[in-house]
Amino acid sequence: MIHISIKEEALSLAECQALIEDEAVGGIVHFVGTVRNQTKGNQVTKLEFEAYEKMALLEMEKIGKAALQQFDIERFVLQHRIGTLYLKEIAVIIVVGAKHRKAAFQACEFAIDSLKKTVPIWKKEFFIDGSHWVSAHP
Amino acid sequence: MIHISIKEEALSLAECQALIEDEAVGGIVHFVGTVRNQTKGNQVTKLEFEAYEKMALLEMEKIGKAALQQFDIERFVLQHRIGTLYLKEIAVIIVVGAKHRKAAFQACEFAIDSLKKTVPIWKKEFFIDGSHWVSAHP
Amino acid sequence: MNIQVLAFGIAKDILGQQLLPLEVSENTSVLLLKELLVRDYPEFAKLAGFSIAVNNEYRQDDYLLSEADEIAIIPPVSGG
Amino acid sequence: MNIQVLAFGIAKDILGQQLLPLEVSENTSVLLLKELLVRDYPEFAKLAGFSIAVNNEYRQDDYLLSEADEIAIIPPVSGG
Repeated sequence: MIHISIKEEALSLAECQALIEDEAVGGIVHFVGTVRNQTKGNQVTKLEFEAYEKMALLEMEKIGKAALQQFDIERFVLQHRIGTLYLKEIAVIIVVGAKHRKAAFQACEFAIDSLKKTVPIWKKEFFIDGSHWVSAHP
Repeated sequence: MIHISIKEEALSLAECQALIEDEAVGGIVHFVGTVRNQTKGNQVTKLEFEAYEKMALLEMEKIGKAALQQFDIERFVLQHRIGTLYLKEIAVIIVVGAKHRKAAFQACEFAIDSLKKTVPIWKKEFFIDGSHWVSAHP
Repeated sequence: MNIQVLAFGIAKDILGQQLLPLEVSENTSVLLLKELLVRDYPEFAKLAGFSIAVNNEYRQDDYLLSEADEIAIIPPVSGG
Repeated sequence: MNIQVLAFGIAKDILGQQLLPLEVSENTSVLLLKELLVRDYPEFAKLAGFSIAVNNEYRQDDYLLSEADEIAIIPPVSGG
């Protein structure tokens, strides 16, 4: 089971957990990415996420399919937020349910690593004295 | 920050997530262990968890301290349920918050692996036609 | 032929718009489109890199564009 | 000296009780306690193993018991 979404409103851990519930699942691993107050020593005030939404959903779906193919997992949930986010807010939730925990850990880490490489979503960091698009420049 | 507990009532993912919230945290990894319907092909109906509570709390605390020492993490939450649990119910939640995700994944997996080796908690599995203490015999 | 190029993130800032209309020759490749973009907007050369997606898929340099394609500039992604 | 041995999980089932009173000689080691348990309750020999905790800490075989200690049999754990 793969569930993918991109949302403008706050992401819910409880909603993701409910999507993963399954009698065949014994180990569930969540990755929750939140807005941190610092990047390389600069004070972050907020973030803005922009997505090429149609393509981002397709790339997220590909990650879910690859995870189900490569690891012995039952369920895969991936939700990404877009818009303006303040400190401590959740930008991304990935939840993987498996019979056994090892596969769930591996698939969840694979998914967040992949997302950061392939999914067309862009993060702009705002500091007290400016802003920049993350990773845009070498 | 280390938070440890053993509870007879249902564990709450939201409560654990709230304990981990921290402006310095960018990556959070949850491990959620749930009651699965099968073990080695046998249909499980329920589980009973028993703890040597004082010692279990001390051993859980040791795991938290070791995780904070060995990995670059900020916060560590470990809750274990005892008593009778039915299918899909949560037996254990481990949540680790870190600046960066890699340390959070490593510390969370270390913690559940350690718990299964050292913490004096015992699981009895009930099947339609009997029961047994898990791992007791070779 | 006339194409429209979608831009996101820093690419949108460089172009000053979300949708860039371009007149290119038939069978323009992804590589040629990238070269045209760098020529007209030198800021693209300063990026850590950028890709071109056609109809919601990343495409290699030798992929040939058609007028009906949905074409997008994908600067380095930074989701998560 | 008189000691009381706490039992959990399958150890409680083997002893038929949660708290086993035992009379042992002064300076009985953890190893000797294990041997006494196996002698009196042969089911212990069939386990994948078992440890002894004293005052809430796992103890090695050479650890010597005192009357005031809280002593517990720890059969193979299976939390999580």
